[in-house]
Amino acid sequence: MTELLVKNAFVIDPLNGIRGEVMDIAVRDGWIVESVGDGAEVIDAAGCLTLPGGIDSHTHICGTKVNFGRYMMPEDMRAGRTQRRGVMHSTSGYSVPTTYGNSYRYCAMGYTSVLEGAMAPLEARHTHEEFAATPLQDTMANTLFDGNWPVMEAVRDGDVKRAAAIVAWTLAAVKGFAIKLTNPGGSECWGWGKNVHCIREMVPYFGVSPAEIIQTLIRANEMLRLPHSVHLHCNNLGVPGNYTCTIGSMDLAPDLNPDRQSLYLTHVQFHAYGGTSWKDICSKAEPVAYTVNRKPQITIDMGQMMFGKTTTMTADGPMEFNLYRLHHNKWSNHDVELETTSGIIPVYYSRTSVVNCVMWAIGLELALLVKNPWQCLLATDNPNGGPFIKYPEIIALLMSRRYREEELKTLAPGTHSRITLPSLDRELDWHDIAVMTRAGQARALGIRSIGKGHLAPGAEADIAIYPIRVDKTDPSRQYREVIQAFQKTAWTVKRGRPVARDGEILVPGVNKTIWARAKVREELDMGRDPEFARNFDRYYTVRMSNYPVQDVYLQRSLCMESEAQL
Amino acid sequence: MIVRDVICPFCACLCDDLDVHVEDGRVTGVDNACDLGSHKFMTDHRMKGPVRRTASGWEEIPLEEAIRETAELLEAAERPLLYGWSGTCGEAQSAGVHLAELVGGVIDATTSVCHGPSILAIQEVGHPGCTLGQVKNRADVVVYWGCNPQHAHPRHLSRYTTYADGFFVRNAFKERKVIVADIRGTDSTNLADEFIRLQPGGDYAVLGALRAIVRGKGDVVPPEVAGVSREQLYRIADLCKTAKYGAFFFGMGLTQTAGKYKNIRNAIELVDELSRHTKWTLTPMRGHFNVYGFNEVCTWMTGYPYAVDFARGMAFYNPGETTAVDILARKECDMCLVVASDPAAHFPAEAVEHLASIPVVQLDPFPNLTTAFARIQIPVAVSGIDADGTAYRMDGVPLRLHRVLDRGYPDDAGILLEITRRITGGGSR
Amino acid sequence: MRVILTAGPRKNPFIPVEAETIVPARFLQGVDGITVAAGNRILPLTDVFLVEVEGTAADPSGVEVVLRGDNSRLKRIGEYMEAGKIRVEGNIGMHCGNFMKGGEIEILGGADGWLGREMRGGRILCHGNASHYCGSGYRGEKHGMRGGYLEVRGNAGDFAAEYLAGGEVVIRGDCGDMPGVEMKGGTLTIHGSCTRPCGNMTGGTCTVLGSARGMLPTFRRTGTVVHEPGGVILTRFEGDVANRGKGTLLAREWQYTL
Amino acid sequence: MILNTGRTIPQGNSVEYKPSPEYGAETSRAFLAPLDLMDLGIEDGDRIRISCGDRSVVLTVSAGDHVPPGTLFVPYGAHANHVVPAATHGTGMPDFKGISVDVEPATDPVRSVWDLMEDLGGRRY
Repeated sequence: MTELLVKNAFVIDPLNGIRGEVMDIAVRDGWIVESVGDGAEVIDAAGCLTLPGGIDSHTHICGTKVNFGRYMMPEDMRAGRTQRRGVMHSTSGYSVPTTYGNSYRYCAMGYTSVLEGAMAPLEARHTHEEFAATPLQDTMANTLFDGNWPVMEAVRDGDVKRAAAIVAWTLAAVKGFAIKLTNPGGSECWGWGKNVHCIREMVPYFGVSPAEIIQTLIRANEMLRLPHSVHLHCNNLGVPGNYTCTIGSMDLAPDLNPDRQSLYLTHVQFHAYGGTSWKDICSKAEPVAYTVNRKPQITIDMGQMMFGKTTTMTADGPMEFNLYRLHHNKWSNHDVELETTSGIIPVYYSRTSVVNCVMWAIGLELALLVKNPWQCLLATDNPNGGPFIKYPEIIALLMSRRYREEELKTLAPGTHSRITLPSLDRELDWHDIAVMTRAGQARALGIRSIGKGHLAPGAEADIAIYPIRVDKTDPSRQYREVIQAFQKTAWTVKRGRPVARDGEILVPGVNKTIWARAKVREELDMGRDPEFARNFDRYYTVRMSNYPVQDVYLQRSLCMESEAQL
Repeated sequence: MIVRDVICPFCACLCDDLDVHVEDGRVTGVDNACDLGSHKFMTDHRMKGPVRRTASGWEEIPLEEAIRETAELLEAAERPLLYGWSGTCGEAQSAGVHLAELVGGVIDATTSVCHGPSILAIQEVGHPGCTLGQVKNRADVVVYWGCNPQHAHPRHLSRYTTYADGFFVRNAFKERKVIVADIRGTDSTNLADEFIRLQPGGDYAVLGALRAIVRGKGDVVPPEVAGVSREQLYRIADLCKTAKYGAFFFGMGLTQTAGKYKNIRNAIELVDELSRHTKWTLTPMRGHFNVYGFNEVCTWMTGYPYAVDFARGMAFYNPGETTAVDILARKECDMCLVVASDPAAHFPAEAVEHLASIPVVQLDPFPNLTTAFARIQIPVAVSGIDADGTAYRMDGVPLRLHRVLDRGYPDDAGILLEITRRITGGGSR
Repeated sequence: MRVILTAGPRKNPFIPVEAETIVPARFLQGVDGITVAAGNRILPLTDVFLVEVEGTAADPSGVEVVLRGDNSRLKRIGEYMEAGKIRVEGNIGMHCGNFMKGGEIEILGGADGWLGREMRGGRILCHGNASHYCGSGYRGEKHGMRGGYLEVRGNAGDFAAEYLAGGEVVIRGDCGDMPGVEMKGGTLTIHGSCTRPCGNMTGGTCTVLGSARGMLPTFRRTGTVVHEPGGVILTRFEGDVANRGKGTLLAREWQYTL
Repeated sequence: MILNTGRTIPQGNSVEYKPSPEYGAETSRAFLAPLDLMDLGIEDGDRIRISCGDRSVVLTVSAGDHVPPGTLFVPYGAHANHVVPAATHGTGMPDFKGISVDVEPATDPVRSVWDLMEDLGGRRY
């Protein structure tokens, strides 16, 4: 038995209604309990801001395309190099660091759970191998279904149960966590070098539209009673004028689940553009946020863009090709048979580019215009909008109007008329930030039930103690202190163990992978479906028996089981 | 006993439909495999136990002693080279990278004498790729450039291209055009609808000319480029542009000739250019079954796919400087750990000579030519036959190798972890 | 101030020594605490060199570092150097003058690979031959050398001035294969001959005063120019058209065959 | 002449057991165009010595219709590597193809792979 007592913590725990109280947190064997004995290890938080461990509900840190980003960019590795010391392996990389680099940096920022935003089922084993080398966070993987042939056939046939059954089989086979749709339908078109441009456009041969795929899978998702909702990367990412497509996609979502949203839209900054071309691009954060405000069944994340160098990587293959044609820099693409695609290019977001300045403003506008912080979570779509190490700056921008004004002064001329940010006075408070960086994520992902995102007895003891006194800091003025505090915890506690102190990693760590299995009736088990098996072995280049990810790949495995209602 | 759907640990096609017959702890037959794969399963020339070279011959030594001595040699070395890795599974590769980091060594894989140049090219311009099923299901034009799949990847054509029917290509043999570029006729060029016969070393120029033609700037191209007529180049460019889906495969004919990675860069940029007209993808024909796996593992652990120098406690990468052939030819390393490869057979003699003057430890199931230079050899299980683990196909698809029998050998990963424990002082104490 | 570093005998002279610490500015604070890395070991500078210091200097520009003995395995000297002088009285190892911004490096012998890699300013003069990638960039980077002057009196190896983006590279002898490949700015002058110059170039000017063999088929001939001094007539090419290039390649003699 | 090396099926079949006679036989073959055989005054099955710099090796000749005149093809292995230079041009990759070599008829026997390794300082196992 190991016990830990975090004393004098200034706790904000939104899921339990704690908006800032000095209290002690008792921990036994990795879980938060009512009290511990006198022999417990003690951490004196000295009134510092103490939050549940951070959760990133959309990041790209593990798997085929992330690794390809590293592989193709030795120049990115020249930054962020650290030597092996103590329990820490050497690290390299700025926008796509090594797995250890990601893990240590997230840990230093108090993040203890992360969701990899896109995993191709066929290459799931790779994602899990990298999870195992990401020792200090619990991990989940969004599983891509945007161009899945059997799913599209079921959608075309109007057979939502079969679609659900295919999802259930695949998630369990590849130990995935949730349904991810990236540019639904577009990935199949990209197999021929084409794309879809509207949610009503038909996918060649399969005769389904993005809207039908989205609608069917939202219903399938709820029938399977999966912890998370459908996780959507809308069509037309990064295209001026795409906000209508985004709102159209939101309008497809019925309200089916009382505990969380029914549709999660990710990196919405990239999907809230007005105008008709790069020349007249402008912010449409207002109508998008307005739609979110009147639809409790929607949750979004910001997809904030931050200035500087980074790498874009997404399962949206055609979008990356368009970016390549724009920048003429290096471009990688990876299409995955029967399933999905992906692309990678390096980018530099510049304050001298009006387009980039508008993008920067839109993310912040979304967070400030969405009234309920539970509906707009903080993320950069790491590394697409910028590496996650920029989160502290984003927090400060949201908390300080003054900081935003300082930044607005540095933007390219011509930006202000295209954005609404200068007129927004709202300053988020500590509680809002706690919601947007952990509690909201736990609710949106449906992992509160396994003890994530809060600090009441019964919660898993993932705790972040930041070296900042809420009572002595005015974030509106002292935004530099806010940035500094969120960059490096005084302590990060993971599964009841102190794992980082002032940014130094203390233990090697072992990750835990959370995945979902919906139990379906035997006649809907695709593992026994002759047609499914026949087509599998005919069109895939691996045998169906070699497809599932073996248990051995999960060092610690947490399966969230549900009884499907099919 | 028949083990079904076994994955072949020979080449990076990783065919996963083998049926392996096992009787009395031996493989007695293999169905579906090519000649190369069958031979690997059936080979029975394993070394029995660890051996050490003595003044006059070889002596058998206990495993324990072999491991301890290896650990001591690694620890004492000021510039150890840890080389090989493509013939073992990801778990061993991962242990190897950690070991290299621990001892401040250089870790390099057979990649450097195989598709290393492809990686250097990808690092300049990226890689428009796909999994092989995309090719099987969609491609109507396939290019094999500087490779001879009939000999190096015998089932590539039947599983993924010429003879592989797919969803949108119902009769592949009829519907799929094959273009082969080589300097000599081979069993693969015999199958070509178009054979581009070029002069040795002419790849860069020919690929550049094709790029110019596809861009509509063919007027600058002289009537003949490296032995290829302008007419044929125009014909090829047209065939490629009007394809519904084109797939470009290439091999050592590009990576090992003058210009090395610049040849591949030109091929990639040709594919990029064609992608403005129709769908094209490109795939390096990786050799060893898990050479790509090493690149993946090494990349997520260090940021670089191969040739990583940990001398300064952090990763430094510069092929040409931190690659095995260069380090050996310059006599830099003072110890060499060879895992799952045979540099003595595959490196130029000048590089091999240095192995004779430093301590060499080899982990390999079989006696091979590097054995001749080994102070110690530890025989291990064969990944994919009597050891399981992860391997990455040439297109990046990760598969779990089967263990079809148990012959009592330790696996590479286990030995490497044990060596690591010795050095960090954990383990046996 | 003159700092004379004489390489002593080493047990294993083949193990490379990384010495990014050998830059003029560093010696203003004395020799104590300066280390170099021999393989995976960190050694005091004085373990590897006999160190003699003559005189004093107020700033880096007053410091001259002289290297004697066998320094053919000594890497990274003059890295990020901004002022002062390094004089190598023999051969030097790889990456001499990486990222150099100012000052001067003179090498009386030859230089190993990556001489003046990603150089930004200053002058490098190599009296002997330079190996591959002289005046080049680093793996994956879009820009190589951006400024400064790099002259090789002997021959240069392959891929000289790869990704050249600014500054001037002069090779008095011959170059190997593919000089000026991916070049996008700056000037490269080759007094001797070379093979396959300027593949994929997008900008800058390369002049080959000898002969260019294996001339690439993707350059457009646009007339002749007279090269001064000497009045040599050079054929003028633009390219590389395979890559939307707008570079200039001038060659006295050229042929498509290798 | 120009030396090219590459993989072949027989080389691949025996690659896991290189001490075997099959491996040694395959990797010590040199394929030449029939025209070049005539020039050299040799026949299929005769031996040649190929040299590059100060290294040389004796190989058995096979006539190959597909081999372009002026070049020879040798399956990738210890024999070819006995003459392949180690220089990598700063890329990590030696020239395994397109190497200029001198070729002359020879009467010396073809050495076994173990002989070659012992020439380089190794010891047969």
